[in-house]
Amino acid sequence: MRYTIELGDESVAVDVHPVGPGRYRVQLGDAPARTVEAAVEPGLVHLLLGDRSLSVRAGAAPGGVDLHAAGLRARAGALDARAARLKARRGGAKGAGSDVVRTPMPGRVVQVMVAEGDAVVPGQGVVIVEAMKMENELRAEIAGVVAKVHVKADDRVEGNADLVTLRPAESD
Amino acid sequence: MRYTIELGDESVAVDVHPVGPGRYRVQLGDAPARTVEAAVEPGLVHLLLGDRSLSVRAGAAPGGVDLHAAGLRARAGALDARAARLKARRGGAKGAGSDVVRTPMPGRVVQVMVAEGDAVVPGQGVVIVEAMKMENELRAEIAGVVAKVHVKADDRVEGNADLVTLRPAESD
Amino acid sequence: MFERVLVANRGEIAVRVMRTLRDVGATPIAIYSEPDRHALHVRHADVAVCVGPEASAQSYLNMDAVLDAARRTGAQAIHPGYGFLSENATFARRVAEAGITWIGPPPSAIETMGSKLLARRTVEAAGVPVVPGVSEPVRDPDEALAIARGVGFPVMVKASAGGGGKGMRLVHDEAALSKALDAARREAAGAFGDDAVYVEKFVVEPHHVEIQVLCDAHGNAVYVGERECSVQRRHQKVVEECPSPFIDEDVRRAMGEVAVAAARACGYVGAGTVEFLVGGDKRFYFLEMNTRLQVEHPVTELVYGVDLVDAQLRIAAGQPLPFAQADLVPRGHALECRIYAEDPETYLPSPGAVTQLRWPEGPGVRVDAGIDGFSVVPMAYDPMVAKLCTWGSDRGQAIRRMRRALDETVVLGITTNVPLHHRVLTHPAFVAGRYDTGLLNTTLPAAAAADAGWKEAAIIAAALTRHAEDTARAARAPSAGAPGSAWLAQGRQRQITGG
Amino acid sequence: MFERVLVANRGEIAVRVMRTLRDVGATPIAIYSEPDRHALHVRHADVAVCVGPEASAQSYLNMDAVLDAARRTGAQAIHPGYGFLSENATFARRVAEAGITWIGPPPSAIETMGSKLLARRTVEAAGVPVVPGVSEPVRDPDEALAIARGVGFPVMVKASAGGGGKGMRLVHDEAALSKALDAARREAAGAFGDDAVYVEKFVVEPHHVEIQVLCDAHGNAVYVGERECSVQRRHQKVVEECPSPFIDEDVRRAMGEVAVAAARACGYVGAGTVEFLVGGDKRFYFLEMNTRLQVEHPVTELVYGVDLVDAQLRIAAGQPLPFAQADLVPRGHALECRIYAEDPETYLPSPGAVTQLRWPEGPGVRVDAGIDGFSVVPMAYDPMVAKLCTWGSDRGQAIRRMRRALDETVVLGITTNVPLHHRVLTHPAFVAGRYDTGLLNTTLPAAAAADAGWKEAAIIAAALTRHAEDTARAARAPSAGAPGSAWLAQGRQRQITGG
Repeated sequence: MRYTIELGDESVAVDVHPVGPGRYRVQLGDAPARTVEAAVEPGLVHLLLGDRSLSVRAGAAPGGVDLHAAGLRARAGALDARAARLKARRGGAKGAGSDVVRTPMPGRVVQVMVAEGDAVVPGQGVVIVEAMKMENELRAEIAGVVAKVHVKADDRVEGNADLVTLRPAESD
Repeated sequence: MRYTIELGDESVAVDVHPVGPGRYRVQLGDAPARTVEAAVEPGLVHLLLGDRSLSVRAGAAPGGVDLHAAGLRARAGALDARAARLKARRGGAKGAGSDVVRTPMPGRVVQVMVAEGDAVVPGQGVVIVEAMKMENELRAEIAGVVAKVHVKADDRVEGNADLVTLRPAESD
Repeated sequence: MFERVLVANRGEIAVRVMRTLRDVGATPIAIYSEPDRHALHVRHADVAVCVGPEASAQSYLNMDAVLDAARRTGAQAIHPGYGFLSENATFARRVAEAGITWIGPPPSAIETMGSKLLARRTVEAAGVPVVPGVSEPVRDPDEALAIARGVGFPVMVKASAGGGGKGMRLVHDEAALSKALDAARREAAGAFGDDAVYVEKFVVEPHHVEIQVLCDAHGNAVYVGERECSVQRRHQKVVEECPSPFIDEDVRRAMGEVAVAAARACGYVGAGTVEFLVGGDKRFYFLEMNTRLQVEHPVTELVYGVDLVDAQLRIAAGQPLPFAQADLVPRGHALECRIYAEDPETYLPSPGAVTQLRWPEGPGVRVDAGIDGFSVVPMAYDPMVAKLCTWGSDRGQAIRRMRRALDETVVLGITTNVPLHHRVLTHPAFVAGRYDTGLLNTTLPAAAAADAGWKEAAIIAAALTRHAEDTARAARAPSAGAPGSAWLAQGRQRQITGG
Repeated sequence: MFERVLVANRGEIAVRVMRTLRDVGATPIAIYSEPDRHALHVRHADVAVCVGPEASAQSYLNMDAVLDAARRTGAQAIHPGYGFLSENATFARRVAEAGITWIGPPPSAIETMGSKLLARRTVEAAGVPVVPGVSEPVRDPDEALAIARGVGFPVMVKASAGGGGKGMRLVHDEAALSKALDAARREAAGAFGDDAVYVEKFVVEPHHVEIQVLCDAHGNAVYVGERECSVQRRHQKVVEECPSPFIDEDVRRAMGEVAVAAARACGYVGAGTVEFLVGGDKRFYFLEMNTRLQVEHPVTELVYGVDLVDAQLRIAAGQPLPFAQADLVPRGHALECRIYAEDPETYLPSPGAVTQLRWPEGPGVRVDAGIDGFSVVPMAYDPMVAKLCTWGSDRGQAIRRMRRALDETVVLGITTNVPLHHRVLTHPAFVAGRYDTGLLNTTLPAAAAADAGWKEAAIIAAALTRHAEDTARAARAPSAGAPGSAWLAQGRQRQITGG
């Protein structure tokens, strides 16, 4: 089986072939295939790679797998071969910042600091959302003009909700 | 839905009807039906029964559910209505002790202390099984005569394996 | 002692108080808002009463509902924890009027210390040094500006009823003052129902050091050492330690005696904390007194070998303090890392369902958690989900044990500030014990880069997890197993097939 | 200090040693038998080497394989834990010959103290009191009978190379002697590869009290208090405490000084334990010296504020002891409950897969576990899966905290002795601190009967679990969720739909 794993900026093709109980041939990209002894349970993967012992905790996450290893955390997108091809066809290049300011967490809108037509600079606060008893200023990632404000004061918003859409200042 | 729950010597019919998110009408036997607020997850059931807060941890176990509540442990058999009827038809009366001496855990037979034809009394050791670095003497539960010895010294045995079958001394 | 005690709080502090209640043989009674009905603190209680919907004002701050719950369940006493109603004199009074013991100081002491201005006047009269340049609540931006110009920028805008960093803003220049006043007022109104704020001089390179005091109803009062709380983000404490690496034995004694004097000045009974600002010259100024248990109380417990909640219960039951000043001898060093459900870089909160959880174990580790692997962290309440403490025979061992404890900690599903703690605990200034409240504004060490081996492991783990899922889906024919097993086996569908 | 240390052990002690290795900045290296390849101790290490199949003799006791593993991974030192090769002088010698540091006493001290007979002769010569009536290994039942008649029944049959209760039998009369000899010989041969046994007088109502000693390579030696280990089943310790509720300050000092004399008599360097039998008259007799870390070492660590593994590492690295006798001041009281995978009534072992696990948290609790929620407990090794310790400012608080800790503990899948601990901790004799090694042979308090409410809760929980399974099965259409999520969601298929 071939999977495409996206970790940070990298995208790696991984071939997985079970070769015995708790034993797999694993090939990452063009590197030589290796035999791995692994315990794979919901929540834990323990790997014996040569003399190295590596434990990775895994949790379900939107669009992939939350991983925790050696005190570090990462989110991996896991695609099977077909999904990877589809995604590649659609093109995956990301811009330098989003033209939509979103709230990462649910909360209550305390204040909208911009109006449609306002010019904003990167890092400028546009909306204050209160969550977990703290006010959090959400900021523009790019320079531009406010095209649309999606919320008003006292609105309850869900995590990942759009707050403000910007028209980029210049898209070269 | 009706389930029959066996806990210790008791067997209780339980009717369960979801009446809302995390809310159930539950009726135990002939007692009046009650509304229970419950979180039901693999491994945990938390109940709000009136003002009482009751947490029960649950684990998969052969033939039922291992339960842990308030420092106490129990194994519950859970049958649906059809299985309960079948079991009732087969008859469920248990004797005062088993005529087969079994090992509850896997291990290695160290010594067989009886031979076929030997008379045994309740509590008499019949086989020694070593497991987890300790010798464990397994005992007859009833008085009788050894009908069959299933193992010999140095055998590896699985958990719940038959060691010795007895012919009860008198079955009045 | 009490047989039934209601804990008027939620999260880790409710769980922590309930543990000591069990230790003294008392039955813990929980209250909960609707979305908290299956929260960990409710599961730790034998008796639990719903006090209202999600909004704190209608549930955890709803005095009528909390008092009703206490009466209905036969509670003999109420422990308020920290936050919520813990520093509300009206509530303390109503508890007493209902014939229930209030596990906290007298309402009059809460009132005196609850108003920062009255507190300052009271302790000043008792000869306790205070921060220069403070005054009455400001009425408008102009008045604030006049005060700020008087003491000189930078200044601190603070909520009169405040605490815990809420309603607090550091202002560097005149231009920023008006906006800061608005924000502080809004936060103060939301958090305390009182938007009064005042302006004081901001001491540069300040240390936040606080003294734990205990006073019984028989006139005995002791100080139980200090806590260094200078690692702060957004004016909220992140890492605390005992003893402070900054002060010495003489300063400790002087601060302790002043703290006891401050407590006596307001007729204090119970456990309380006197907070000081300490300058680089080791001169210290009274900041405020928190008339309740502090989040960071465990570091004191670890170093002084006392249970402060147990002491609170004894004092509330009218017993004399079980120890004298001379009995309180510090041993070793303790650290606390507050685990917040928030992004370690942006400090944005991260509520949600916990999908994987593991707390550290072993020598020198103490965990006080408000969540377990079955928890959902709601967005309506404080983001602190647990406190991680370590003890060591010296500061170095406590730090190294904390790094190990953080390494062992796994929380998935929500984002936590564990990586921030890692960076603090490897910061040269922190390791050297030479830091002030500006630490988190300085450049922290970069997060340890994952070496190639770990990255490879993460990629393989993701692929194997996906593969296991595909295999399990293919095999998902109804099993012939025992009834009840399939659901439960989901919690543990073993794939360890070797051996 | 060392940078890479191999831990030649498994289970909780390997994990515990690795924690201190991380605390001193050393990389822990694990060894494992084939079925242990994904065991917790392997997951706690960065480097791990397979040393053979399941049978200990071919893996954890396989000196060649363990030494190869150490060489191959560049280990500078080997920590043997307890059990396995920890008291094997040949191995200690071979480690040193391989140019690797042995974290343990000199082979000659292991040899002297490893032979109970030689040990007794050595310490007797140093003026240490010994149990009356002991002699050479017995050759046959007749010789044993003669000795037993000489000292009078009851007598103890003990393995010469023994320890940990293995190869030990209490014999009340002549009729039982022969069978007991056979069983003890078999167990001794299996456990130690040596079937020599001897017979000694059994002291009636004895206390088992042991002294922790630490000796460095520079001639410094201290005792670190005592541990009371009289709660035993099958001659194996179950609950330990520090300090002993039975002895007083004078006896403690006398025993401590004798213990140091015993250690000096064999040229001891490292951490060791001198075990004594103490009679009702508080006279004490040398039993044996364990030339390694003890299972119950954490109670000493909690009361004396030291890390004994850290001390072992320092001593092995040639450093002087970091403390003098006068620095070792006890504070409060600590208890340890050994969590065995065994039936609490029959003591029959219970290996298997853990399906649910929760360890206690909060004030005064320390957990040293060898398993987590992903573990399988193999049948080939010792049944101890964890140690639960509590500390309290006095014995009563330590006991109450332990009861709470036991209440919070959940282990499903395997059977544990947690209920036995509950009964010990509520036993009036134990609570009063008046018990001897016969405690577990007396009638224990009945297990607390589940009240009707809890029984009802268990029944409802079983039905709701079954119902959730039926509902989940019905809904098991392939979800439109993200790839990878279904498998992981099995670990956490939430049913909390309220709020």
